[in-house]
Amino acid sequence: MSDHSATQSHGLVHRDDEGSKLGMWLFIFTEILLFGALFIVYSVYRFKNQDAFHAAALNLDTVIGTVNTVILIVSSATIAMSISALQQKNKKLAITLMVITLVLAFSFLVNKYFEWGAKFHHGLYPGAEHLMSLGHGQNQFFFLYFFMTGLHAFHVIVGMGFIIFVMRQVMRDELTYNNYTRLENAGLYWHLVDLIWIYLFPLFYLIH
Amino acid sequence: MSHDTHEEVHITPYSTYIIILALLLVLTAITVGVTVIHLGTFSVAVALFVATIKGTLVLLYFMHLKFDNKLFLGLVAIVFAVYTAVIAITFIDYLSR
Amino acid sequence: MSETVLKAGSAEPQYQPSYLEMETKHKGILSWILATDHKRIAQLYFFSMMTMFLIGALIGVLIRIELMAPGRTIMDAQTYNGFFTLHGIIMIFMFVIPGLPAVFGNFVMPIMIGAKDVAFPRVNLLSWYLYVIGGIIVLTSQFVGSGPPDGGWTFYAPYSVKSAANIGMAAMGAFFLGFSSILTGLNFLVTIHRMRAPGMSWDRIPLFVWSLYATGWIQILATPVIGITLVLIVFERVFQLGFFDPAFGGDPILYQHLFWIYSHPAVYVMILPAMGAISEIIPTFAQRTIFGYKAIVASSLLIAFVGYFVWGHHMYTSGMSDTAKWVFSFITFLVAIPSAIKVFNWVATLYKGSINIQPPLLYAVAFMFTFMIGGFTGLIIGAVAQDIHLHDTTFIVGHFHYIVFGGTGFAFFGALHYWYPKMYGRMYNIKLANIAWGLFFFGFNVLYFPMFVAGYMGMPRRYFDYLPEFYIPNLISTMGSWFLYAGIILMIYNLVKSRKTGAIAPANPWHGVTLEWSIQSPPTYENFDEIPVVKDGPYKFK
Amino acid sequence: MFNGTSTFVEGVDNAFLFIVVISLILLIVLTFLMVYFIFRYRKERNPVASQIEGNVTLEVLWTVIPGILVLMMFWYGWKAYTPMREVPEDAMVVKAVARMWAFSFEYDNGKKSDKLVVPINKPVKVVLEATDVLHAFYIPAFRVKQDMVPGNPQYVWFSASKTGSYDIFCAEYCGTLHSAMITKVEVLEETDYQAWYEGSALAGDEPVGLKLLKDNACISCHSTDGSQLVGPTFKGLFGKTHKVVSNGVEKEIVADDAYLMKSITDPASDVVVGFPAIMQPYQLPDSSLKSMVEFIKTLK
Repeated sequence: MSDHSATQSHGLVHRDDEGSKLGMWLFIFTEILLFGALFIVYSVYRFKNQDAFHAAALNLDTVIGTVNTVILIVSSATIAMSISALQQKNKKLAITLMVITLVLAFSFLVNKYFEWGAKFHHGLYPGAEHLMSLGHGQNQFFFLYFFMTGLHAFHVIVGMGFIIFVMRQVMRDELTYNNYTRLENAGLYWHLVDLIWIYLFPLFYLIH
Repeated sequence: MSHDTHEEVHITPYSTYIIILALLLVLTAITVGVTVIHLGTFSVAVALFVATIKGTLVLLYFMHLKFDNKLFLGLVAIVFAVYTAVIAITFIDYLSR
Repeated sequence: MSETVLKAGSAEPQYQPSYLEMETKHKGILSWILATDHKRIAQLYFFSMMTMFLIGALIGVLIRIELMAPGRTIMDAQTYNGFFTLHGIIMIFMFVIPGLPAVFGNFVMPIMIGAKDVAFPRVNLLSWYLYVIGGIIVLTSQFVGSGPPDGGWTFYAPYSVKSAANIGMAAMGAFFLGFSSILTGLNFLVTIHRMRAPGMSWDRIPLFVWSLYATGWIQILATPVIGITLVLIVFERVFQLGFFDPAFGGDPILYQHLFWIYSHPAVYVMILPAMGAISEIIPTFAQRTIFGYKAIVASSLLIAFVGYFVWGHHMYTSGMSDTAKWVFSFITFLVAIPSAIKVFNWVATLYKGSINIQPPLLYAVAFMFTFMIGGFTGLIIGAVAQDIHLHDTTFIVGHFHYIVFGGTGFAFFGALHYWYPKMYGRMYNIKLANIAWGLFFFGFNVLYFPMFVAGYMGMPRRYFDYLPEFYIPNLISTMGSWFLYAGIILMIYNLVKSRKTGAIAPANPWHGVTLEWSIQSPPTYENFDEIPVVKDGPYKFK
Repeated sequence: MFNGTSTFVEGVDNAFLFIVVISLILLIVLTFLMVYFIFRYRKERNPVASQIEGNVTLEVLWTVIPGILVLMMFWYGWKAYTPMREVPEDAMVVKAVARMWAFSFEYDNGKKSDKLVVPINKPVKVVLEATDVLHAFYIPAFRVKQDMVPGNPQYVWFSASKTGSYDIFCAEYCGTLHSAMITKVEVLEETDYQAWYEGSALAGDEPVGLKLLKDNACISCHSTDGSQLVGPTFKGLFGKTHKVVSNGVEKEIVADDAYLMKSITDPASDVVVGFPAIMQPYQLPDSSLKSMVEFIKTLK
């Protein structure tokens, strides 16, 4: 959103950092409500099928879940620190921190890939005979698991794209110590990805 | 444009981020740890409570709500309040069926 | 009368090239479809939306002809089911929801707050593209796949999951339209927060802008819910994930909760900007300040807020718990109060005015009348007992047409007649406009009032065929639709013709005092040579 | 027009009247004021407007008074509703099953019917089930309506106070023939009802197969006279060769006993070309399947 701030409009000399940040926040609100709707679906079905959800959750790998949680939290800290670095005119450190963030994000996806792969291997995917035989409640759990973590992974990819985009601009000195709102916005988006995972993690991996 | 006040730029020191990061990691360890102890129905409540603390830390420090324009803090509070109310009202139906 | 109005306009300053003639780096059609100017984007919306409206209205007339008499009249049952679905999707998602914000919000809102454009002009253009893509997907869904979608614009599960018709594609189209709506809301909120002219404090914002502000919040906070719900429906159809289908343990009532969590606030997305437009028209034509500015602002915000928590009144018969019915019915009646406050204030604004009877005012009066009927019938079905009887009957159809067509529709066309001189720098034929209004208003009431009667008698909605006892009200309705359509055609003829041949309009034909009347008609590219400094509230007539 | 046909009519109609009367008064007063002001204060008669910015007393008044009125409306509406949920202990129970596009009713003694037959002045609880999609059970004359949700049984109850025959509609959109999903509720005197309940008097001397086809709503999609409905007609069906799609492959099949029975229990396996694959599977005893097929054979 923020990449089209009022800066370019009609070539007016006016840059509204607060405005583009507000735009980003509003966009984040829509994302929160987007996942919010899914959390409502989740809560209702969990409420209706408590035991099945517990049984199904045992199939999830808590270790991978925890590792991914740590990865996202650390990456959130690194992207936040890169803003401080840029503000202090330390361009090199800022870029390094962004690269670390991207590496962490990528390893999150790699973990996700193996985790999903294992589920498919065990016949725990929508439409699989094994899953179908487990009853409605477990089905609901896995439908929601795939849909919600899948949508979250999609946000991870978008967030990575956003970070790469601003990283290039930092490299070209288009974003500097007195013009860093776009980096802040990329950071805000990345924290949103983290924020959602903070809720996804206990709701899917930690029901015992 | 009417209120373009150039506030002083707030630069969060790295140490703040490191402390928050450490707190988040500790809280993650706690949630994972708690699942080992069987708390029954409370386990959901505990998990969500800890998640909310973590979320609040992320919002306040990583997302700068504590230092930014207070407007953002207010809006975030309203949005979460509205969302909580929506869940609560939805559950009025499910809890009383 | 029109002559005196025209001459009374303030002396013309030197005319500058308007936004219609401006030079950009693109030429011809490209200078339009790649425009970032809020006024050009408003025009893009206006033309695409009127096209959709005419298609939707034509389908409406065909539906009415089919229902003119019991039995098959001009089409078979499945065609009819496809038609009422398409009519609903087009009118709701492509006309009344985006209507006033995307056209008039885009055109006058930045001018009203003294800005040169919206906050994110390119996002604004992107919204229009999403709108067009959504529209194209919905229209395409009629011709590809396994038959035109049926089941209505509500996509109720599990029918929408099981139906062989092409519902997934239509739902995808609606998803894009929702995204377009979110971006418009986001853009307007940032614009209103950040781009007001110096001195334009929150208590000096025109009421139309206030209503767009309240609307923007609903668009942002409610639309994502339906977006993701429709995606779930699509996934359920394509990948057989059982989210809502009871065959997989899904809960169809949960779908209805999610659907109405969006779609009830969406009703306020439709009606709030309409109320805002009426709040502009009435003071201008009464030549006096609005009665109770603060009360109207507060009621807009209250409607937006409380309106978020009443969705369950669409679900009294769905199998929801009785406690939930009590809660929803109670909050529903509370939300009636701010709407009533607005009507009282509008009527009070006419008191001791100096009233200039012109087409926009006529539309405003028609709006208030139909909106009151829509509101009062809303009270009837807000009460649980009556709703049990009236839900899913034509009473509901009558009620929401009184609100969204009689309300939003009349306000849209009122706003069009009000700002037309500003948009094109031309006047339309007032006499013709009055006649069109008369046909429109008469036809509207003849069309929709009998639905209350048929509904109370027990005729369910979405019926292709009906028992003979419902014949008379249906026949009257159908005849009303012809008058209504004639009125629309006459109105459009008048406006299209005047676009080229109408008298040149002065900057301020109606003696309005909000900022858009202080600049030339049509406005220049960046609206203001110099950003004005606002020193007073919005409706200070001398 | 339906005065006093069920226990709820009075309550619902009185609450309706209460709201309508208040609304009409407000509508007339406000419309009159609006039109009167427009003419009384039009430009020619009142060239200079008075700039009145508002009046706090008025604002308070027209917030509080409508506030009280709407709360009264809410209360009347709720009070008229509560009796609909309080089923008397002695209510007789009938099960209503909805499927595309017909209702069928099952009684305690296993009797099945495509009409709802009830005795006068006796509380009847109708348990509502749906097999495929949402339907709604709606008797306008009795002021009752309830969605029928698959997998989630609902109920309504009523006590009819006048003999006669009243419409039952499906009020929730359910597909192509939604508007044809209509049947009747017959309110009989107690003795007539008993006679009906114990005998098969009203059913007439139909063949068993035809009765089964009716009870299971087959004939709402498959005609017996050759006319084209949603599914293939039964007339002349038996023994002919049909083009069908099985697992996405087109092939030809002869409509014999086995094919017809399979089409009832597992309709999705071989779908006749040109018809939508929307039929739900039916679980019926073999004897019923046989009688149905026997009857279809007779439709040449």
